[in-house]
Amino acid sequence: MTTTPTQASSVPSKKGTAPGISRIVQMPLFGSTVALILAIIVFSILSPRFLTPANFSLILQQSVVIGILAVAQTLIILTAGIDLSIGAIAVLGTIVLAISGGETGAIVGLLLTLLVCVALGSLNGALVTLLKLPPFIVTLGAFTAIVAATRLFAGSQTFPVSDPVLTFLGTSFKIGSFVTTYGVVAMLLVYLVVGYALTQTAWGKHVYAVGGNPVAARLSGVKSDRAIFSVYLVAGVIAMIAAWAALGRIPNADPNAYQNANLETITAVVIGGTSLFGGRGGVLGTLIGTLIVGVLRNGLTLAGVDNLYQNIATGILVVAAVAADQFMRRKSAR
Amino acid sequence: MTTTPTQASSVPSKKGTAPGISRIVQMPLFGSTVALILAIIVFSILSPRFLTPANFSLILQQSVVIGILAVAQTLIILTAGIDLSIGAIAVLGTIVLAISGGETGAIVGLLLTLLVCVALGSLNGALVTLLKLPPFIVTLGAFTAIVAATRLFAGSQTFPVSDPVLTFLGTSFKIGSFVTTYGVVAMLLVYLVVGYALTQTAWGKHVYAVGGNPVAARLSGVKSDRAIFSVYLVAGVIAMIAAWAALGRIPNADPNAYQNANLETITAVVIGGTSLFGGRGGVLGTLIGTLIVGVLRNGLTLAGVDNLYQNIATGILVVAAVAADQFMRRKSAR
Amino acid sequence: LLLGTTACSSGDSSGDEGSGGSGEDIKIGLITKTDSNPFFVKMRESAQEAAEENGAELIALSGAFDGDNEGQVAAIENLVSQGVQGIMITPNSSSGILAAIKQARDQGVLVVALDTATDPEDAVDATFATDNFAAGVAQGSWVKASLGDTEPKVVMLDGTPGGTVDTFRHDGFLEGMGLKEDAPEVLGMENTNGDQTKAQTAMENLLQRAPEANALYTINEPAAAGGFAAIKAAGKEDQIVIGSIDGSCTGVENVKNGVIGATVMQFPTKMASQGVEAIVAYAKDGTKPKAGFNDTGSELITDKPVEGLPSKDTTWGAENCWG
Amino acid sequence: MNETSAAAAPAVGAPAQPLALQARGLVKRYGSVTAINGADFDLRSGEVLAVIGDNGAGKSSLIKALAGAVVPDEGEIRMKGEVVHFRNTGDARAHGIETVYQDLAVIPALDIASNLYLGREIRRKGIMGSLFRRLDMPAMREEASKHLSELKIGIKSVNQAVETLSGGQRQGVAVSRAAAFGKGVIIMDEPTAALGVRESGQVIELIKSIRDRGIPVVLISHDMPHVFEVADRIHVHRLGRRAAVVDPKQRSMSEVVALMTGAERPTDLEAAGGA
Amino acid sequence: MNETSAAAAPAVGAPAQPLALQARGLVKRYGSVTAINGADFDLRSGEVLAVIGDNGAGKSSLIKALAGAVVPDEGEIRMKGEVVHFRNTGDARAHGIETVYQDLAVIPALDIASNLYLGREIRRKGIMGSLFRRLDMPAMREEASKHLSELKIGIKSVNQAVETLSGGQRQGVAVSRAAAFGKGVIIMDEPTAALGVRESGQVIELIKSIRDRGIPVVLISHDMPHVFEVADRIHVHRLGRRAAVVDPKQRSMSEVVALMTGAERPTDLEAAGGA
Ligand SMILES: Nc1ncnc2c1ncn2[C@@H]1O[C@H](COP(=O)(O)OP(=O)(O)OP(=O)(O)O)[C@@H](O)[C@H]1O
Ligand SMILES: Nc1ncnc2c1ncn2[C@@H]1O[C@H](COP(=O)(O)OP(=O)(O)OP(=O)(O)O)[C@@H](O)[C@H]1O
Ligand SMILES: [Mg+2]
Ligand SMILES: [Mg+2]
Repeated sequence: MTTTPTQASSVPSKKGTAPGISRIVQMPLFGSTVALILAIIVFSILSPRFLTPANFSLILQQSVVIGILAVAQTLIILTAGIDLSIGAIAVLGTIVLAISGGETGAIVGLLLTLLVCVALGSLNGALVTLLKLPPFIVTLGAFTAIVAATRLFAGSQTFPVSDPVLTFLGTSFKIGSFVTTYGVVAMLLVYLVVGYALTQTAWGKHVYAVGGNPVAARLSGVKSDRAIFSVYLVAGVIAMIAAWAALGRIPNADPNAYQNANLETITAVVIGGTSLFGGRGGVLGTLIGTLIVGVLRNGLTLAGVDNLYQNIATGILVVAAVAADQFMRRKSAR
Repeated sequence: MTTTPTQASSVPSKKGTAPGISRIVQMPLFGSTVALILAIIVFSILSPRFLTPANFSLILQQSVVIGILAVAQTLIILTAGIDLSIGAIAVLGTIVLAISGGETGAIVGLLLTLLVCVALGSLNGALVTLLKLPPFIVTLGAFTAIVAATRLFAGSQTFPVSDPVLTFLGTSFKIGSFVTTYGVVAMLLVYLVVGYALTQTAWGKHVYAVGGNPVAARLSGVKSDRAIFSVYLVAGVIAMIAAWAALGRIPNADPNAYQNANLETITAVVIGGTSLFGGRGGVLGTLIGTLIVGVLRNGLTLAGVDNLYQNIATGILVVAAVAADQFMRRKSAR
Repeated sequence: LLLGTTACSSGDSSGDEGSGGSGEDIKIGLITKTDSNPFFVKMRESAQEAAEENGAELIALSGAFDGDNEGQVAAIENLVSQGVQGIMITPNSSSGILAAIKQARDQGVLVVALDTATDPEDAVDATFATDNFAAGVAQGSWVKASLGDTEPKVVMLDGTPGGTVDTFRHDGFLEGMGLKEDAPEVLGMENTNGDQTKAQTAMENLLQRAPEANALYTINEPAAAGGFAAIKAAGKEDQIVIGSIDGSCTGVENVKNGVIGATVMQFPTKMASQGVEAIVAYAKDGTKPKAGFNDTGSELITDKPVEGLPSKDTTWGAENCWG
Repeated sequence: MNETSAAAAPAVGAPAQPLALQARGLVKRYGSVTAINGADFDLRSGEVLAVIGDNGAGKSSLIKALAGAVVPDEGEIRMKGEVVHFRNTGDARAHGIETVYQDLAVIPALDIASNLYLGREIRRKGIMGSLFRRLDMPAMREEASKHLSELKIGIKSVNQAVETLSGGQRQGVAVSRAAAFGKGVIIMDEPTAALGVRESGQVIELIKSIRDRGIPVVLISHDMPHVFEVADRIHVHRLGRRAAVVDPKQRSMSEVVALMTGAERPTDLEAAGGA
Repeated sequence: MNETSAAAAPAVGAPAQPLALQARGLVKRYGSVTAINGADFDLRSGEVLAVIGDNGAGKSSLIKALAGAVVPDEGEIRMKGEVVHFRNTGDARAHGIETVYQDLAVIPALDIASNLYLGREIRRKGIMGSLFRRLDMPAMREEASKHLSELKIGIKSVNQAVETLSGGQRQGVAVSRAAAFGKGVIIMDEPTAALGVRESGQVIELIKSIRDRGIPVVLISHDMPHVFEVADRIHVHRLGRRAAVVDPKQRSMSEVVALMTGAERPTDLEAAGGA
């Protein structure tokens, strides 16, 4: 495209081995997509109820909260960080939303929740950027403290909500014969917006840069601290959306909910091919990762597999999915 | 020491600012050691019962199992990996040890447990090295599968043990007026042996090399896969020791014990200054990290802080400990 | 024991008549709080046996941890999608999953609660459970009676903060002791998640802080065992009265050995088998079980009975224990 | 000692062209190592200043201080006579200082165009750019190819990730970036180290053309023929500080090398910063 | 094509010295980029062979294949006539091939001595070494200082972490390592790129002394004066393969540069691998 042929020093390969296919196979998401499709095919064979619109709608709905939180996790992992507190922030968000929404009305409640979530995300970001603390420690500390604070704040109670605005993301609607909820739409929107921001804006480039090579990013004049801080702040916003979606899904704020959210979101991110060392990956992979986990749980239940065996199977299948991904990429790449 | 002064191009600093002190302050463990000492001083003031030999003995005993497992975690993190399954392997180990020790005698039981733990560690290592899968995914899969398998294997039961060999590491003895257990001795031995191996043997250099720069390690002719595999295998051995120590502490093998071991060991490692990106750190820091966590928990209870407030305080103090470390290092270093 | 409760229904040949709308095999879902607690493991095993005797298929699911509402809701949804006729559930929080339960019932699935009631109780078709508050009262009354005139100095090894059952037992115990939540006689509380290791560490630290304690509340028997280990190490076995709840065979054994003073036995096998029978009956001809709270009972087990408090000894306990 | 040299400077540096960038008494310590040990520096407008010195003499550390990548412990930096404080590279960039670092400072996983425009991306025109902040990737790619093609380093596509490039090609990317954006001062730390004969020649031509555009260039290089071909003055760095500033027309290569290694002593004028 | 060149090779390469290392028809593809495109290679015993070529010509890829760092997709490698298969750098090392990589391959956080001895550590004598596998750090440090002092790159202490070294000092460490341990063949990929004039000169002297010890050296360099000073033969690499092998005594620098860029065509003999 840019260089003149006389001095092209890297020689284009003789197109003997179809390079189109090898390029597709090399795409970062090819492996995980294949794993997802394979899982869908296998479960369709195992259970006739699996491949129905209603069941698909179910899988999507079950993925909403973790799926949304996993976007925040992706952003933070892209900067070579990790967020152990994101689930705890969202849970506190549900409590704040349920209580304040009941007392001050839904809109003020939503704003208040946004404020709390963003404040906590920003606190993480400030500790990471200003004090240069490892994100693992910062968010672990935040996790421990927030979980305890949530329980103190909530007492031992749970808080049911009924306001239609607060449960709006649980409301279902039809597209043709496919029933789904606004929560699913919200999740897809979050993926779309963050995906756009990561690939189409300067902010996205900076997020990749600070994760990929922090020293080089700094030397290149990227405002590293600003990029990193912004990511934790955005994570707070996303946690608030997840909290709202959680009340849509279960209209009862419970301080004990979503204790595994950290591990589940990180799993979705890693299955989706984003590197824990930062700088490589993206949200589309995370969406696929989230769906793989959702499909496994739903499919195994439909196939009549008990919980303990399900766990064993899930453990093995997750490893297998990532192995398939690696295998296909390596075969064509090196 | 080696170059002639005429061509020394990096100029030794004019010893105006006492370089001895700045060198001590720069030492990687200085900050965390200070944090530990500070915590001890504060709690001694808050509670007269804190600074007693008996209470110290208690803190050590409470740290044994996590402290031992944290050594394995340190090794794996040094290679830029992470082990989410180490706790699950140790728990399975306690069950195997309790059952087989009862049926075949303690010695055979210990050997069998060693076999099981090493086999599982090696399986992790094989998946990481042969299939080049991310350690996070491999050990997460292993964790899920092993926990479920342990529960299936154990049924709903716990397995009390009484054989003095199996509970040996819980036996206490006196040094002067200080009462402690063989488990504490075993823990310190594990730290000593692994510390020696890391700093004094070729194997240790290779562990640091593959974690610090995997490509360079490979190009330098380090057998990277062998080094990485060996670390997972050693983690299996350490898990077996931890399982033995766990039966010493609580002579009742319970499939539900130590569910938070992953997070606790990783926390100890990170507080101890080992980098989650591999290649930097060591076991001495991990020991200090383990003790910091143990001192906080014990000290806060003695100070009469309620459970939930304890968690909030722990969260904040852990961050503060690492912040102190960073602060002191940065002040003198850059 | 088991046979006694299941015999009546096993006479009928299962699932052949068009009941619950279809001629398919009867499928029953069981959703416990976790798959780790021995109590729920026993419940699962009993349900499995009862289902087999009735020619039904049981799919056992659970949340991942105490409080995993999302996991339980997903389990309900997936079971309904799978086409079960009935679901037995030990709800994590008594009100958290009502919407999902309602959806299941709207689709004609019979939902019964086991072990923990929902709030309101009529959110499910029936409840088979221990009255945990009463069980807590029994533990508290026994401890108080055992202390006699000594002024109580209580420490408490709680379960998970916010858990419904945990709260009932805790409150019941204090009621039985005649104490208020913030009474000065309560010297300390620690959360143990019902885990023996955590309980031991918590008790060790509590004893450093409150060496004068003379009464110990425990959420369950593993917590009691952990607490006892710490007490024994401190040489205070004779100073502290330990009460507990559960009635597992290990627990009863511990009562016998003097590790625990008294425990309150519950009957998970009863809950499971009665739940399975209710669903099988519904699947066959649409009969619904008796609505509301069906107390499966509890029994104080101790070898040191006190006046005015009905109890059974450990021999009876060993015959009737679970796990 | 800082005081004296700072005071002496204007008298020595002033006569010829005005000073574009100036430093006095810079010090930077790393623990017990002093990488910059009271270094002075003068860059005149419109000149090519070569900085040479032994390995470990502190050349990279010096220019990092000038580029904001390292904050010196002591000393001051002036641009066009004004004292400036660079807390980070962004500050220096804002003053028009662009730098090619010895270790290149590229992001391996990002494509070439994104690397070139990192930190100064071009947004789309209109609402897509102002409101939705969408990048104008086509424009950036086109510009990037244009800049790169000047160096003729045989890069096929600016969509390639930098990590797939050869060592020399990476260096070419870093040089192009500095050349494209430097408005005030361009600093190049061994820009031709990994480059081939032809490519090196092109970088030297590029440096000349930058100077001809009126932008002063600081060139760190170990390649004496290049230095003598392009430099207007040569700053000799030794043991963490400026040992001399020499005129390449008055000194031979071997004399300069001798100065560099300390085998020969500079004249008083040279030691004071040249004429 | 591999067949013909493989068949032709012995006839061309054989006359002079015996061949130490040889390759025929090597191919290495990265996705759509072919980094090595049917490259041949001949290194004779006791010679210094320079490999030159444009940036991105595939020089580093070629020597990585020879050093076991990259496994070629096609083609064969022979040592002293025997076909060898290097699956990793350890295999090549076992055959006595030591390499200085362009990107240096050092572990930043480890000290210099540990880096030098990485993968071939010295253990203590006696039971401490055999049973307890204790390293003999004092011996390694002493040896390391000795090797490094030959290059005079001004390193204060071999206990320093490599990450605290200047670019040139790091390169010095990598060169010392290869020189110290190479027994069969030593390959250096641009070993003087970051080095100062004096240090570069020392590396060239080092190369000569290695050759004088009878060990053949492959030198990749863009520095033509160096190449012409030290090379016995020059391998010109172009577009992923060997374009010619020329005799530096028969060709001038500018002719060789012209060959490298394709501006001039090699003679038939040169194109076939030289005499
Ligand atoms: N891992 C890789 N993935 C993709 N392409 C690669 C990879 N390694 C090398 N290449 C490509 O192969 C070609 C040859 O690279 P190589 O590093 O061998 O060149 P070189 O001759 O050493 O160049 P230089 O003189 O700049 O070091 C280049 O076009 C480079 O982009
Ligand atoms: N981050 C650091 N920590 C410790 N020492 C450092 C650091 N950076 C540089 N040094 C030391 O400062 C001295 C000067 O390094 P610098 O990189 O400035 O040299 P240089 O003149 O650029 O050398 P070269 O020509 O080899 O690139 C060296 O001795 C180096 O070891
Ligand atoms: Mg330098
Ligand atoms: Mg190269």
